[in-house]
Amino acid sequence: MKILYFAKIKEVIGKSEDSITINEQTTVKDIVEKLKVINESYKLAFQDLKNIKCSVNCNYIDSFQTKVTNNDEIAFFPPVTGG
Amino acid sequence: MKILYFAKIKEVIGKSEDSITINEQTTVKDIVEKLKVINESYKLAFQDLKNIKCSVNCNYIDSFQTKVTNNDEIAFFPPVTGG
Amino acid sequence: MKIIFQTEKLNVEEVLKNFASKNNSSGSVISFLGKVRPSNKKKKIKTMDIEIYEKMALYQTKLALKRLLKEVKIQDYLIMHRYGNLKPGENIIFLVVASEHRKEGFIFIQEILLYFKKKITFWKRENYLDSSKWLDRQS
Amino acid sequence: MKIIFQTEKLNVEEVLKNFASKNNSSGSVISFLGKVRPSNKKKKIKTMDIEIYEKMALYQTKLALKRLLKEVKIQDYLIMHRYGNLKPGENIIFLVVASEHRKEGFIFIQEILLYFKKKITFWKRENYLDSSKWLDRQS
Repeated sequence: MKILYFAKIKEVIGKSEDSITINEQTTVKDIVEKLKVINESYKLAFQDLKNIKCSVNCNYIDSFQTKVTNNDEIAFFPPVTGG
Repeated sequence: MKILYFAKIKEVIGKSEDSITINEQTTVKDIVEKLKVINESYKLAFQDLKNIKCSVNCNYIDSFQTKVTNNDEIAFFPPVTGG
Repeated sequence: MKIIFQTEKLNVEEVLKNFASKNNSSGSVISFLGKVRPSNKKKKIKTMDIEIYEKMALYQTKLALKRLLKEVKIQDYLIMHRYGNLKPGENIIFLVVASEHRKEGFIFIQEILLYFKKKITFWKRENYLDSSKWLDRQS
Repeated sequence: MKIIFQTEKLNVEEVLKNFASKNNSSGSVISFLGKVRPSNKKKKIKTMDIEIYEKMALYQTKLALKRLLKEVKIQDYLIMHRYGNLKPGENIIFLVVASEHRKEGFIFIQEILLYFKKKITFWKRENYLDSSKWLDRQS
């Protein structure tokens, strides 16, 4: 599964994407927990989840309990500030 | 006193302005009555006063009872349709 | 900060270009362009005559601006309105406003348009193929 | 009916000219231009970086349009948003809408702007003389 990071989250983590393999029926929350143990940067990037938006295949998700599969493209980013 | 006509009122009357002399303390209503007796065109132009706007020196008047003097510029016209 | 009423065609792109570069430090530049439509209630419009009471139009526009600028903070504006005989597709009115933030710009431009609908002394007559009609306020 | 996200400068006058002449039969053409401001809370802005998640930005813009066009009847639109490294005074976003009447145009353009503030995946970072800051939603 492809995981993308943008803006401040990308900066804190220090990279723009990861590729990981998950079991079926994993929640986004599980993925976040998995990422947070990689190193301190990930931990810092994901410490305040309520300020992080997440999309699955370009759709905003309502809850981090949303389930995803290996074919999905997930992105984590701060609230948008375009326009 | 200068009296100006615009748009449909100008068309019905057949001219764009008149110059008349009035006594002090005349109301706009009195002027209209005076104009209406000139001929049938004026009578027709002023028959439906509630659809006629009037300005005195470029200010809209609230009532045809407004008093005017010989130095004033009066204009009669339909509601505006610019923009 | 200009008000221009003219019979010559409104060359809006040139105007916008100069306006935007002059107001280089504004965060928001909003423009409204109103044009003669090709038809009205399915009647084909051949031309449109726009009449002006120029002295009063200028006076009322300045009055409107005076009131509005007390309430809305903007950085620059340009108000252009054409009169005379126009063809379908030609520009009638062009408004541009520069402001720090977009909110004030949208309020300003929509309020100015309301003044043109209600107070500022222009009148439109549509000329069809075999008749013509002065527009009513609601058009 | 175009959506353009690009790193090249937005040449809005040329675009507006072509758009207006293409939509010659529209009564109303409204444009919004958003630019990089010279400062924010008195801090001088040296440059602004705009980041995009392009696939999602395009997808969300189309989604927004699909919803909006069900409710608002317009004739044509153009949506341009720049990304990359910009200087103060440079154009960030340019929206144009052609409609028969102005009301629909104002609704359309303000709604699209709201989508850009809330849903469409662009992020701005302001670079000051000795620091830089990702903007928060409310800015």
